[in-house]
Amino acid sequence: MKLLTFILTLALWFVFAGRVNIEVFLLGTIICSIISLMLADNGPKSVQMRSATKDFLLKTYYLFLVTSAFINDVFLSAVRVSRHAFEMKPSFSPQIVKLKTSLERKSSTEILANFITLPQGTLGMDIDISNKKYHIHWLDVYSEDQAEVKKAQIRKHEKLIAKLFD
Amino acid sequence: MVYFILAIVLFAILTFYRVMKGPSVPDRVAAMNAIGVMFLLVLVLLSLYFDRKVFLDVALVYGVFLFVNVLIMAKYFTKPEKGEVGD
Amino acid sequence: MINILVQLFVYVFLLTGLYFLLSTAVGMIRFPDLYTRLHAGSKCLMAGGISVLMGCIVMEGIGFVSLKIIVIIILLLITNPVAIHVIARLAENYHFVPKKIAKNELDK
Amino acid sequence: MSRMNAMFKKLYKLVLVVSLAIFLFIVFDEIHNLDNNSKRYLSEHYISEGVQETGAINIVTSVLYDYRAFDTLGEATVLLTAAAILSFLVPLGKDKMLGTTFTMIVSQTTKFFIPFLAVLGAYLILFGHLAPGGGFVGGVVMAVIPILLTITYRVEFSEYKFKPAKKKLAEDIGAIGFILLGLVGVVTGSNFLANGQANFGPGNTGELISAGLIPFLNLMIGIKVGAGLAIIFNSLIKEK
Amino acid sequence: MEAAVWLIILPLLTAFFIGISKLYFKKILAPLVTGSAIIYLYLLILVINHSYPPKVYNVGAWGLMGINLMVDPFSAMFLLMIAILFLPVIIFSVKYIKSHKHKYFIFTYLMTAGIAGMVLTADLFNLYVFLEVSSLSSCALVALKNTNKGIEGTFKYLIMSTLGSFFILLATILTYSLTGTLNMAEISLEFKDIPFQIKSTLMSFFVFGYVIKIGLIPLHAWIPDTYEDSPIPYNVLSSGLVMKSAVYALIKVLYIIFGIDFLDQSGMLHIGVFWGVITFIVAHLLAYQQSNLSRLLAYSSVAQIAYITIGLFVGTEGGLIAGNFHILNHAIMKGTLFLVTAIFYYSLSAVKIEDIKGLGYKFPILSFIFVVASLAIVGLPPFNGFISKWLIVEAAIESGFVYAGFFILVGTFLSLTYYLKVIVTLYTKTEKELLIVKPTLSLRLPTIFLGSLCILFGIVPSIPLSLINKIPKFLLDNGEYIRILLGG
Amino acid sequence: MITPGFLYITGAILLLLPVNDRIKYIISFLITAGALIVTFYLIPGYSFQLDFLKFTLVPVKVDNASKLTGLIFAVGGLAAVIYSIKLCSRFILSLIFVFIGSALTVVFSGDLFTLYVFWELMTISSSFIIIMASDVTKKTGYYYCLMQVAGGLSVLWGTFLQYSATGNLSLNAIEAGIPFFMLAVAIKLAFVGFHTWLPLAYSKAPFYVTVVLSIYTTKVGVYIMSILLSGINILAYAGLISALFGMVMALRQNHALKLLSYSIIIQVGYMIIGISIGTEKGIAGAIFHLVNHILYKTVLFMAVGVVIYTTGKDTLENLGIMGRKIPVTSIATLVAFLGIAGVPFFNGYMSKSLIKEAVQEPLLTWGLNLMSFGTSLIFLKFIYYAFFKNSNVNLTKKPAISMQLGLGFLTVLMLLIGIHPYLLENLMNTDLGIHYFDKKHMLSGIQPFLWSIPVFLLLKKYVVKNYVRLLYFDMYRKMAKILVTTGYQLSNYHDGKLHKYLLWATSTLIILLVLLMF
Amino acid sequence: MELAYVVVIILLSLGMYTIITKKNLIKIVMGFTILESSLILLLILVSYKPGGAAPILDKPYEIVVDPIPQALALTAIVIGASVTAVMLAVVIKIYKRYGTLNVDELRKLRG
Amino acid sequence: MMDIIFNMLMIFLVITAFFMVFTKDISTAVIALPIYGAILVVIFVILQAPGPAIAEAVIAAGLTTVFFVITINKTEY
Repeated sequence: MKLLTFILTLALWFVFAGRVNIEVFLLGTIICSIISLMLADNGPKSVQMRSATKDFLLKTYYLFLVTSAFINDVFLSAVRVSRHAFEMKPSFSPQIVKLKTSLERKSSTEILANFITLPQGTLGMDIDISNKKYHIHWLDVYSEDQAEVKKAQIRKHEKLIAKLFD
Repeated sequence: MVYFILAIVLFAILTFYRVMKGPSVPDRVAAMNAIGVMFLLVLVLLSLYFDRKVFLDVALVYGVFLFVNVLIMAKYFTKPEKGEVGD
Repeated sequence: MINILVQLFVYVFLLTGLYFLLSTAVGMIRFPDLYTRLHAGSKCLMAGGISVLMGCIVMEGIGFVSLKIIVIIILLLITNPVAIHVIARLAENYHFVPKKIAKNELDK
Repeated sequence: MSRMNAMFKKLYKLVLVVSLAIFLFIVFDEIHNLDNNSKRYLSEHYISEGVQETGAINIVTSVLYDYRAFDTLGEATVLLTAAAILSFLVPLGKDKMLGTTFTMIVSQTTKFFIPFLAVLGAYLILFGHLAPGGGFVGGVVMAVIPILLTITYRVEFSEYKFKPAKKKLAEDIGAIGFILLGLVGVVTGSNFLANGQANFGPGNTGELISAGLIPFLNLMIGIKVGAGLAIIFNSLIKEK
Repeated sequence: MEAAVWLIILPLLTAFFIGISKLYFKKILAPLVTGSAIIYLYLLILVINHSYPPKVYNVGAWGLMGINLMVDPFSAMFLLMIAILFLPVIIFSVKYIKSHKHKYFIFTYLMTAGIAGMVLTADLFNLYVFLEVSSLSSCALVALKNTNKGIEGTFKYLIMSTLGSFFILLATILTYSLTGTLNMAEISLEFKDIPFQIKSTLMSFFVFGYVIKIGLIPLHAWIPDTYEDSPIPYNVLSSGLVMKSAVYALIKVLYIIFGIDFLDQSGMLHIGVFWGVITFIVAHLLAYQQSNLSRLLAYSSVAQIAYITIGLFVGTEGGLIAGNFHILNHAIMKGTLFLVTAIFYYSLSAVKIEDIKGLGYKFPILSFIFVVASLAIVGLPPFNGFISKWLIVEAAIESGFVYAGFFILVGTFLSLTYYLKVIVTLYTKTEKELLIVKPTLSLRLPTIFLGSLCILFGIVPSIPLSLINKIPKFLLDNGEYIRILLGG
Repeated sequence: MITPGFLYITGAILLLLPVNDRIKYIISFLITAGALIVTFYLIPGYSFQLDFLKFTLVPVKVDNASKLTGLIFAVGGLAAVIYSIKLCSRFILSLIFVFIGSALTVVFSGDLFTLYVFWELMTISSSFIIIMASDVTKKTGYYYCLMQVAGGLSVLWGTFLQYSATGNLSLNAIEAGIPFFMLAVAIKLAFVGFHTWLPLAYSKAPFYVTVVLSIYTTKVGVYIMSILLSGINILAYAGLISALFGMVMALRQNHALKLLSYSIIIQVGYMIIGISIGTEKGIAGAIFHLVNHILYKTVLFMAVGVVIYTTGKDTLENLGIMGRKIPVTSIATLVAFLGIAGVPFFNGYMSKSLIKEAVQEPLLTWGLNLMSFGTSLIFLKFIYYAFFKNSNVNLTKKPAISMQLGLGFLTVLMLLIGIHPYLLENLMNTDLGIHYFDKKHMLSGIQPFLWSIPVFLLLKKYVVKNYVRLLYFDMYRKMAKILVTTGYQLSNYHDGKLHKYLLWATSTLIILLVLLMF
Repeated sequence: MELAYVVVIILLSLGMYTIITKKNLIKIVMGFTILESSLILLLILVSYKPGGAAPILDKPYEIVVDPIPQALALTAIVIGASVTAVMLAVVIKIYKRYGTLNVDELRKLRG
Repeated sequence: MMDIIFNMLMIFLVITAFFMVFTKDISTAVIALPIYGAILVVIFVILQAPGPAIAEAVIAAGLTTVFFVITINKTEY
């Protein structure tokens, strides 16, 4: 993962530098190696080296899927929330729902939490780490059936993430 | 382009109402976060408006510090507000 | 031709962004309690921000500026949920009670 | 009676402030009426010749680190003083602070965040002569790393990761390095903090490695500021 | 003129090296500090020797583009003051300071660097920066003992001095926006066309900002607070150098930038003299009320600085010479008094005036020096304070401020009342057994050195006056200064 | 150039060195005797110039009057040092040397700067002698020092006025700032109204200190007055009033030292009258009276000192030990008494008759007669206690030989002058053309003394009485109280509130802006 | 941009008002922050020229704003931040020792 | 057009400053502080001063707030 950090930081460095030439590359190499050596054990352990090399294309595909789903959901839920905002009388009925997840890795649970927070009118309030349980504040849940439906949506995301990171 | 900036600034001023009114500290922090993001957008738009790419750095750094601000406020505002001393 | 198309895209993106940002502001003002406000502050804000930045990307075309804006988008995507989450944690610390609490389903 | 007195006092203060404002207004108005834009020959010189003379595109940086580098030395000294003050106000025992306990979401994000923050800081420091920013801002961004560690974990972890002694050493080395780089000018037969005038700069203007000593001065200030602000922050956190 | 810039760099380097040495080799402190101070003394003497004719040093070799340092007789006089005070205080502090020793020396050196920078620089903004360096490190030294009173005094000092700094900065910015340059000589050339009203407002900001740091009444209130519970060797430097450096900056700004003609026109001279008179009368009356020795000396400092102000604001050649001589003398006399007080504190932690009862018989030589210094500060012959006060009064009468001269004598009488009170207490025998830590030679030697200077400069005032006599030419006619700075 | 004043100051520095008693004696004797010899051989008209700052100073300038004054000061110094050498510590002895030296320098000074410097040096050294002498004199020393410094500062202010008016510092003619010089001299001379320090200091201080102080302090004032302020006729009446006041006060004292102190005021009154007449005779009379007064008053103080030394107290009752038990002292006292009373063939007579000769106005003549009469009356009281009243006080220790030596030396001089009054005229190189042992003079001189004896016998009940209530009113203490109260109020305003300070600061800013802009 | 100067004046006066009236120590420090920022704003306003470009000359510009006040502003910002940090540390110290944030209760030093 | 934005921002700045000063609660005032800083940053960018803008973003909108928050945490309770 040090390598991964190195690659990512170097990419970021080039983006920042806004130019590609040998000086920038050399300096970037030095700096990024220092940074990754010093700080990488705090860095992301999300992707294992082996899996990164093995099915790289597949992973990229999943990543694209996840990202698109994510942005899609963001926009959808934003539309919903904004509709609520412009209603004459706001008609939502917020509730707190608890959800158990089957993800194992810490980083994937975290990504899922991000997923929960942004799309779908939900808001991750708390995570119970030992039980892998999310406390979710849900914007518009009118009945329990709806809650189940929405949970199923989250499960879908969960599966995607599991494929990608677990 | 300028109109967009103007609009975003207006929205920021609107959101500032929540900072002034907000009954509790988390409300205010949330509104602060929203205003911060809006200003970040304003910064990006301004850098495009002036056609100076170096201004983007300002936005980037500001984004980082907005995050830090929210984190530290959330971490260390731990009690409901008390009245000001004296005055 | 393609210029006009790009302009159109830009305006669409930016106007969408403005719409979301406006809804953020209005939602921030109108919504009754903290958590609902946080909904406005997270989703609408993110959507608005992303669409505005996308508009910028489209406007700039491909180049280092766009890459930088993408970096900003990623930054927002990473930090903003965390920020909202953290504010929610803070609210919990203040012992806020959401307006309506559903029955706890998993405890059945 | 005492309320009347207090009222009067408040009114008096208000009158004072308002009269100060009126005076300032008069002065600003008069200054505005003067046509004094023609007098900026110094800045015109900087703008027209600065890039050739110093090799830095960012004229602010070239002013800050070349023409008026002595000011920067003083500024760095002020910061060092502040850091030193805060570090001696710290008692030996540690203070307990109330605070929200964060979930691991935050810590994961922070972990993910930190290397990129470091890159950002390095970029700001090293591209100080080409882009806005420079040593000071870059240093602060660097200093955010221990701050984030302190927030998400604890002071102890942050201090385990970045030892206070190391930070102090870095701060002093940054300050000494600034002076030593300044003395390079003296060694080569020019004056203290001479750079552009002494023609140090390798590389072409606008490239990364250019502008002579300015990037190195930036680096020193960056190290110093980063370490100093980290010291200040941790001291404030620990302070009893 | 390489030495001029070394005057600023050396203390900075020393301070940073002390910071490093604290981490790795702790025992090196005393030799490091003393050695650096000795080298510094050598450099100071070098610079003072070559101070006439004045010289300009370009930092960064930018000429008028960048920052210039200038050694003129006025700054040479201040360097002389640093040379006299610095080494004794450092030697004294090596033994005296017990807690936070490293920090103490770091801050002392930083403060010295700031003062040297203020004294040498010819750039308005650089002046502000170094002012900030010196005042912030001086705040730190106030807080060093970490007691309740010390912290409170630090806070008051910080607030007041920051307020002053803000107004100085404001005036600097406005000056820049008016003239487009920060070089003092060029500013003073440009200022000839600026309307009167703007100039007078700018001047009042400058005056306000610096006077807060000087501490004339009613802006003095923080001074005794900072003196009360701070390490006493710092008080020596504070009353000797920090307050004086603000005086220096004020005088330099007023006389060089605005010029004596404008000062006369706008009535600043009259205001200054009147302000000084009010200040020392009130300060003397207040000083009589104090029971804390440091506080008493602090109020006395306020009063003495008022004398200096009168001398410098009289606006004639004699006045400038007198004021400058009194600056030097006050540094020496107050330094002696504070050092003796410090030894009393060191030996038996005497803070109040009653605590030093009977010490006149236990420490005969030190008490004798205390008496000499306090008589000198009162202004009685044949000590140095008398000569400078004589010169001040003479200058004041010569230029028509007869009331100022008269009140200076009244002030002398008032100051005698409280100093004599202390002296009488010093020589009152007591029955109670005193716990005494014998002061070592390194504590006594600097004190005796400064005390003997009191007598020496009183009997042979021509030694410093030969340096000081060159000052008025530069201040009264700013054309000279401008010529040297622009031409050199 | 060796002048006596600098010789003394050198001696003071030498005495500060760690030496043992023997060397101390030797140094003291050498210095004092040397100073006397040097003074004796000073040539009138000699002056010495020195460049200091931008002035040309004249630290030494000898003329007839100053030579005579200096001579008697040197004599007094010799006697006093011999008298007190056994008693005082080395540090105080050194201070005494500084004091005597500066007094001598003042006498020989040729410009106002030197005059002021050594005037203040006298003040400082004498104050410190008083402060350090014993435990009970701290407050007295404080008071004394403040009064004297006030006087010194008015000299300084007068000097400044004079300098700014004339442009030089020469000592001869005062044109500007006369009131301030008057104030200074008045304080030094203990004029009525300014006299409060004198009895206080002289009675509280140890007797050997009082001896030294009484020789110089007021006399220097007289000398300076004779140079600077001669010929102001109106002052004569002031002197008269002062003397009469001193007389009344002296009659009401129970303590010998206080009695002597008040009698100084009377004697100074003579000198003031002499000086303010301004004629050659008047001034010469004043100077001669100064000489004589130093002689007999010192002897009297020394005698009282011996009494104090031997018995431990200075009430008048204790004087009863005179007569048989301390013969040398008794004889000296008698001689001094006769001198002070103005009896012919004793020294006081000559100067008194000289002054009387110079006075033209009848009122002043009568005043002078009254003063002589009062003096006699007072000292009759003294003598009565010393010789006629039976007392049963015993000696606790024997008087030291050095004390008696000093006493005897002065007594001899006194007798010499009394018998041969032209000695002083010769020393001063003047011929006033007066036959002292004329019948007329002798008659007018002895009359007050003779009158005083029956009056004393008649009013013995009132004169010899133990006064309990003393007339004592000090307006300076009241003034000081006002100052201290003001300071206290000011100090109360500084109550530590930061806001108050900030408010002051802001107000100052606005005031400054207003002042400078309009 | 005349409004900007008025804003500077308003902010400066507001800062002064805060410092001299507010009793809370933190408010006072905040007043200093406002005061300082007003000065920095003034500096930037001084540097501005209508139609000018930022002083980063990656390609030639016709009008460039004045770089010196910007450099001064940077220095001033840093100094202000350091002073603010020190002030806050002292405020904490005072609170720990005096148990109050009210300025009027800091009255151990008087006379 | 830019002038209008600029003036609006100025007014916003003044409003924020007044709010900071006159609000009773300190934590509210501290929350307003980064907004104040952000407005300043935008103003600086409009005034073509990216260097001070970035420094202001770092200091006023960043570290100063952090310091204030810590101070409040340490003092209010």
